[in-house]
Order: sequence, then C-alpha cells, then structure tokens
Amino acid sequence: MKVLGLYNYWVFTVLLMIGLYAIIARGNLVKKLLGLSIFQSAVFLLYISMAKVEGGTAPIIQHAGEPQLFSNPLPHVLILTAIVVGISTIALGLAIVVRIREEFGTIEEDEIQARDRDR
Amino acid sequence: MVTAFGFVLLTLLLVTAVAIVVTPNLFVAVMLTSIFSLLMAATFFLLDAADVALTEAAIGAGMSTILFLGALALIGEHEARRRRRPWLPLAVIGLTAFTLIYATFDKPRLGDPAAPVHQHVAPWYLEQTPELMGMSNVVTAVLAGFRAYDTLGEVLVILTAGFGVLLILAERRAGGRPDRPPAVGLRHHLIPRVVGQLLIPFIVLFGLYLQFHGEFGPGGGFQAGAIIAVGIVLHALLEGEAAGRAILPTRVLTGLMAGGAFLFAAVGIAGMLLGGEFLDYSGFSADPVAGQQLGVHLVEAGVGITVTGTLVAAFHAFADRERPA
Amino acid sequence: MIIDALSFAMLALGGFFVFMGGLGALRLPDLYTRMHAASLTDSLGTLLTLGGIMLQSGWSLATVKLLTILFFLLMTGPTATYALANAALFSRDDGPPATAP
Amino acid sequence: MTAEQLPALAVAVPLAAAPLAALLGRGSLPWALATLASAGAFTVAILLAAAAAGVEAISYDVGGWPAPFGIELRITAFSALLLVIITGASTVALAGTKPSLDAEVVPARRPYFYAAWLLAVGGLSGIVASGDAFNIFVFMEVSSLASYILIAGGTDSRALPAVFKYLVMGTIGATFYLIGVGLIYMMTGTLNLTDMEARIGGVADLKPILAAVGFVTLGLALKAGVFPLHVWVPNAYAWSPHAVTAFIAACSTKVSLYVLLRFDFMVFQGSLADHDLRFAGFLLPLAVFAVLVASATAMAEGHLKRLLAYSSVAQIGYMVLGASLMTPAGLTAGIVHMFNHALAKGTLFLAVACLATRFASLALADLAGAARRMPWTMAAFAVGGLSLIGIPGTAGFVSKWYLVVAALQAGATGAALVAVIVISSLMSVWYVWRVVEAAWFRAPAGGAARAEAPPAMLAVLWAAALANLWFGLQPGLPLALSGSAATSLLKLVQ
Repeated sequence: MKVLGLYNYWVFTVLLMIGLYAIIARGNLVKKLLGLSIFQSAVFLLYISMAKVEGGTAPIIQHAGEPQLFSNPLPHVLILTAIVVGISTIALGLAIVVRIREEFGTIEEDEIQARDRDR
Repeated sequence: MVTAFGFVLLTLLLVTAVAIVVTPNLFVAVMLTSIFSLLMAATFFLLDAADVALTEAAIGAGMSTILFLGALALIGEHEARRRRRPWLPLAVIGLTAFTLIYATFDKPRLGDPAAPVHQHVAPWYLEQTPELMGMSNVVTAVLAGFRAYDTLGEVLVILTAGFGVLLILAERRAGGRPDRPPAVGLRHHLIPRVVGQLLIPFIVLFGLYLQFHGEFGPGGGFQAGAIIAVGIVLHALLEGEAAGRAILPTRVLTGLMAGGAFLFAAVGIAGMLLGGEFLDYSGFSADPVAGQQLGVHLVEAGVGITVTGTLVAAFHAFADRERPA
Repeated sequence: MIIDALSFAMLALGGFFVFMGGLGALRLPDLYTRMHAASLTDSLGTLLTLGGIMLQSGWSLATVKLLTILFFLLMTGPTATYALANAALFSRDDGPPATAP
Repeated sequence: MTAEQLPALAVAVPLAAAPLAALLGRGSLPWALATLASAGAFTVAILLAAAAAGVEAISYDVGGWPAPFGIELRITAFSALLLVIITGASTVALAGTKPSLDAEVVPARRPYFYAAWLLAVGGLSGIVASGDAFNIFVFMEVSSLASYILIAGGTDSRALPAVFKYLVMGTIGATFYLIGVGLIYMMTGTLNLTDMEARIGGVADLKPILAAVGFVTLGLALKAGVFPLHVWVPNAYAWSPHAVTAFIAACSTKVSLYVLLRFDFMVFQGSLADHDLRFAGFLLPLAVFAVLVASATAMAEGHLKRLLAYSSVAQIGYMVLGASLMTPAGLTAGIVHMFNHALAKGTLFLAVACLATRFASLALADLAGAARRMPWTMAAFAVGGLSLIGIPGTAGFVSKWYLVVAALQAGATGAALVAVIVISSLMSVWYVWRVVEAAWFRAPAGGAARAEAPPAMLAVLWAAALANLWFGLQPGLPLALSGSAATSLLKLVQ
C-alpha cells in the first residue's frame, strides 16, 4: 500500500515535469502558457492530496456535535486561492502574447528574438 | 473502488498532459487543457475537495478555455516545429524530478490521519467554525473569515490581471482586416441560439445559488463569479460581441471590478474603525457570530462582483479585437 | 433485487454505448460519421447511465438533481453536435480523414 | 486609529486606493491619488520604522484571529526598512516623473496603470509585512502581476517579449516557492513563519524539508534575479517606462531577497544542522560570479538602461555576498546595501527619466554631449554614479566599507572576497565613466543648446541625489535598522 499511497505524489511530480518541459523547451509562447497551466495544476494536486484523510468527507459540517472525520480544509482554501492566481497569470500572459503577435507578427520565441535584434 | 477510479483518473491526467505538449495544433492543445481541468476537478472531488473541484471546473475548464480560444482567434492555431537542443531543459527537469522523488520517500502516505498536516491548525478550524462563525462549510469559514486576508490578496490578484488585460489591449492597432464582417455571434443559427438563451437564466441562477449558499455547501464568491461570468459570456457569444457589450459596457465592468475589491477592503477598514483589527467582523453586530456572518456575506459579495467583472471584461478585451493581418 | 438487476443492466448498456461512441469517434473515416458515433455517447450513453444511477438512488434529492443533469445534457448535447456540424459544413474542412480527432 | 493599526495600514492604504485610482478617468487624477496614497504609505512606513527599531517585532493579528490560525503581520526592523525603501521609492518615482509618465503612458491606459502601480506598492508591502508563508505567496503574485503590467505599460514594444519572459520566470519562481511551502506545511501543519520555526525542529523525517529548502531558495533566487537566474532582469528594466524602472529597480528584487533571507535564516536554520554552511556554500560562489560577470557585461553594454540593469544584477550579488558571510557585520552590510543601492539606483534611473525627456534614444552613442544640454541632470547622475561606485562621502561607500570589513573578518576566503569587491568596484568605475565620458567629453551630435528637464523633475532628482550624500555622511538610521535586522536573523546561527 505504501506505493499506492504515494501514487498521487508521483503523478504530481511527473505533471510538474511535463509542464516545466513545455515551458522551457517549447518556443511557441501559447505552448509555454499551456505548460505553465499544467505546471500550476500539478501543485494543486500536491496540496489537495495532502489534505485527504482516509474515510473522511468534504469539510462541511452537517450535524454539529456528532464526531465525524473530515478532510483537512486548509489546503482546500489555499488551492482555491492558487487556482484564481493561476488563471490571472494565464489571462495576463495571453494578453501579452496577443500584443506580441500584433507587433512582431509571430509567437515563436526565436523569430521574435531575431526581429527584436533588427530594431 | 474509489481508489481504483482515482488511479485511472490520475493516469488519464498524465496522458492528457503529454498530449497537450506533443500536439502541434494549439486549438487541439487548448481543448485538451479543458479536458485536463475536468479530470483534475474529478480528482479533487474524489479527494474530498468539493469547493476546489467546483472552482477548477468553472475556472479551469470553463473560463480559462474561453480566454485561450479568444486569444487563439487573434493569434492563429499552428505551432512551428523546430529542432531545439533539449539537453538543458532535460537536465533541469531531471534535477527537479530527482529532488521531488527524493522528498516523497519520507512523505506521509496519502490519507494517513496521523500525518502532521492534520494535527496542528486544521482541527482547530473544524472545531471552532460552528461556534465562532455559525456556518457549516469550513472552507468558506476559513476562506472568508479566518484567512480573509489571503482572500483579499486573491481578489487583488484577479483585479490586477483584469486591469492588466485591459491596459495591455487598450492600445488599438491599425492594420486589422477592414473587410471583416462585424461579429454577429450565432444570431443566424436558430437552434444553438434558442437553446443557449434558454440555459442562460439557469446558469445565472445557479451562480447566485452558489454565491448565497456558500456557507452551507460547496460554493462561494469565486465559483459564483466564474459561473455568472460564463452565463454573460454565453450571451455575448450567441448575440454577437456588440450586443454583449451593450448590456455591460467596459465602464460598468471596470466599476464592478474596482467596486468589488473596494468593498472587500472597505469591510476590512470598517473593522478597524469599529475598534477591532483589519478584517475583524465581530464588531458589525451586537452578536459576534452574527457579525462574522455579515462580514463573510459582504466579503463574498465583493469577491463575486470582482470575479464576474474581471472575467467578462477579459473576455471582451480579447473578443472585441481585430485579428492582425 | 429486480431494481438492482435493472440498474446494473442499464449501467452496463450505457457504458457499452459510451465505449462504442468513443470507438466510432476514433475509427470512422470522416467528421460527420464520427460525430454521428459521438452523439451516441451524448444520447443513449448518458440516458442509460444516469437512469441506472437514478434507480440506485431511489426517491431522493439526488434523483431530482440527476434528472436535472439529464435534462441539461439532453438539451446541450444535440445542440453542440449541430453547431459542430454546421461549423464543419461552412468551413468545408473535413480535416485529414484518417487521423485521430 | 491608533499606532497599533500601523502594520495593517501600511498594506491597506495603497491597496484600498488602487481600485479607486482605476475609476478616476484619463486625466491627472489617478496620478494624484497614486502619489498621495504612496506618500501616505511612506509616512506609515517611517512611523513603523521608528516603532520597530527598539523591539524584536510588532505583531498584528488580522481579523482578530490568533497567530497560527489567522494570518499574522509581523514587522521587524528588517521589514520596516524594506517598507521604507518600497514606499519611498514609489513616492519619489511618482512625484518626480509626471512629465515622463505623461509622455509614456497613453491616456486610455492611465487609470489601470496607476491602479497597478498602487497594487505593486501594496503587494510588495504585503510581502514584507506578512508573517505567514502562504500569504507571502499571494502578495508576491499581486506585486508580480502588477509589475508585469507596469513594465508593459509604456510605448516601447520591445517590453512585450521582455515582460513575457519575466512573467514565465516569475511564475516558475513563485510556483517553486509554493511547492516548498507545501512541503513544509505537510511536515509541520502550520503556515505561520514563527510557528514554523518552532515546529520544524520537531520534524523527524527531513527529506521533504530538505527538498523544501531547495525549492524555496531556488524559487526566491529566481524572483530576486540572483545570478545566473537573472536573465529576465536586463530587458525588463530596459524597455519599461522610465519611472517604472526607477521604482522597480529600487525595491522589487530586494523584497524577494528579503523573503529568501527570512526563510533561510529563521525557518530552516532552526532545524537543519549546518544549514548555514550549505546556504553559504551555495550562494557565495553565485554572488561572486554575479558581481564579476554582471559588472563585466555592464562594461560592454551600449544602452544606458541595460547597463544600469546589469549593474543591478551585480549589486544583488553584493547583497547576497554580505548575507552569505553569515556574520553580523556581513549581514548588516548586505542589508544596508539594500537601502543604499535603492538610493543610488533610484537616483540614476530618475536621471535617466530626465534625460529621456530630451533624448529620443538612450544608447550611449546617442548621449554624446548630454551634459552640455542638461548639466543639472547629468550632475545628479554623476552623484548617483559615485554612490554606486562607493566613493567616500556617498551612501554607497557605507555599505562597501561594511562589506570589506566583514570580508576581512572571514579569514583566507575573506581576502579573496576583498579582492573581488575591489575589482568589481573598479569595473563599476569603468562603466560609470563610459557614461560620464559620453556626456561630458564628446561633442553633441545636434545643437548644444541648453534644454533641461522640467523643473519639477529636476527638483525631485536632486532631492534623491542629495539623499545619497546625506546618508553617506549620516548613515545612522539605516545602519541601526540593518544592524538590528542582522542580529535577529542570526539569532539561530551558532
């Protein structure tokens, strides 16, 4: 069970790496943003996985007073925040990419660099 | 059974992520990202994070996809293929992966109730929420109450992003295609239009339900704001950009964005004026618990207003732009 | 007992249609036939699956919610298929015939 | 409102003013509100600095919830110093560059631009005021997103690729930080920094903590522009509006450095044996490379703003160098250099903003004879340059002197470090001289008619230049704050 219990963390690691690879190795700016979005989602998975309690339920107290087992609410709160931060970054990044496309006529990193140098 | 299902979902997540990176068509990649978000939302739900799942579905799979598509309409969908030397990225990734895998070996097993993460602060929230806040959704109580300051920061992040999109796309460039017909949406397509119009009231209603029911069940300002924004965006998609703008002009949207955030900050400052700390709601009413609830309502309202305004404004900023020649 | 058996049959059949829909979307030659296959998932697949779950949940709030979900899916699914077909018809671009969608 | 509310006010004033600035239309009103709110925050910061100088920390429970459950604001001497730097730089940069801002920010963008400026101020203040690890992440994102907007807010389209690179690298840095915080939270169950310090010692399984050290340090080093993670810095500084460069160059990377030191000295030091040695072993070489390589690049750089940006990377190296000596003197030097560098670089970039009102291009070749056309501007630039080099009598000398003293205490490596400091100072003489030579000793291309910057800009520029001299001769206040910051950071290092 030890291995199964860590599967979430391994998926987190691999997703993180896939995202990071897309960011670093891909020249297309939209691809980079998509990679960034995977990269951030991976971290959400890390937090939510650590919040899980075996046999627990969502932290909504139905019958006050009865002892119940709940999953940890704090990481949920943190990740709610992080999701919003994520889409904010993506939206801003997309706006910049649109402007780059208008100014430079391309969204490939190396072509932008080439045109940047010509100016 | 649930474990096995989670296992499958996680594996699908991996497959989808690889497909996103590999596909040369950006449009396909964006649609796959939407699927990725839905799978992620399902995973969160299995891990008992109902609120997070709702947010991921509404924001990750919904709004984020719409924004990507709006941008792709201006950018074009093909990725250029180039041979690049992948050694440096691979080295960086290898090192990071090694660190993380190394770290996992001492991590507590998934779901272990004795893990340190469940010991210190978290039980306090679960115990004190009914007493101090008088609400059943602990996530909402922590989000808008105990850690409301974080949430203020979060509202400001999305406000900043909204202002950023408006600022960056404020500059209009000549050289768009003049012969392009004005965007009329799906006005000439009867079936989607009728069905879509039928759905919009329900979408908005569901958003409002989430807004006001957040204390008792999954929901709250972020989810509500995102879903209401989707409803408004759907209207603009069906009736055309101009009609969408007519019901909520940029001026109004800016007002909503700024107003919601200012409402949140003002609630905080009111707490100070009433003799407490910043964001202390207990002074709002003679009964501290009622004061807390009022404060949470106001704060969530601010969140909902800002999120709606920002997402709709960001959509219009992309949709209302002419594609460069 | 009978209800259990019925719901099991519905779930299994629903799963089968979803699978066939997916297979068709992958294997059929062009966009329109693929869409035809995919709509199988939308209609029969969801109907049977949700029906099976409804039988399991009995008369409760969950059933009402499931009915609502079913209602929305039955409305949006065909509309989405229509919009897709329409877009394909207007752009006259069926895509390369033998690649995965 | 009483003095107890000051920590919250330091953050709330700019943040509450930000949405209002967006509603004030396209005229000068947003600018006026931003300047006013910034000046208000500056006043709060000075009051806080006075209050924090004598005590270990001022603690403030947001929402009235006690510390590990609610979010705590924690103002130490270190954070108060940074608050002064942030709000001071913002106020000066806003007040002193109105004509330059009017020229560079088109009217349609102004309401959002000034709102973003206030959000950047509030976000940076929020980071240094916060005592909660996740809260720091949230405000880091507020300030980062706002900075991206400010940098892209001008008319130079070269800023766009630069800001995209900054956005991607900044997000990676912030996400790495978030991973690190998650790992620590996983092992300690708390997010409050003080609480973390106390509980991290009880963690038996150290592997996640070690990984967290790596992620937090790397993520923050990325955001701080520590060599070799500085590649986003030069272009982001160079092509942004000049007022923005003056503001961001003065404070933004230093705030990330602050968080880095806060974590490494206070949180990790308590639990990990020899953490200080590993920290120094990792950062000291990077600092030395930063100082030497970035200075050398600046020597060869042909564009004034990029030259100054590379110099900033080198100066970050000095701060890291001081910190990684792990002695009170070294840390004091590193921290006081944050203040003095903000003064010097702020002055230099303000002078650049003045130059840009009359010169279309800021390439060194195009600045020939600038001193004949704008003698007052260039004189102030020279004062800032002297302070950057570290000539006695200027603020820059104070930190260089402390740095040399601290290095001399460090034995054999110390002597080598002194050599590095001396060599790099000579290099900075070279690159400042290149500007001076172009401005004074080359014939102007066009006419040599006097065309000074607007008087309001000159007045603020000279106030900043004179501050360099004042704090060179009277370094008591920043030194006292830095010294007390260094002592509190080092309390866990044996």
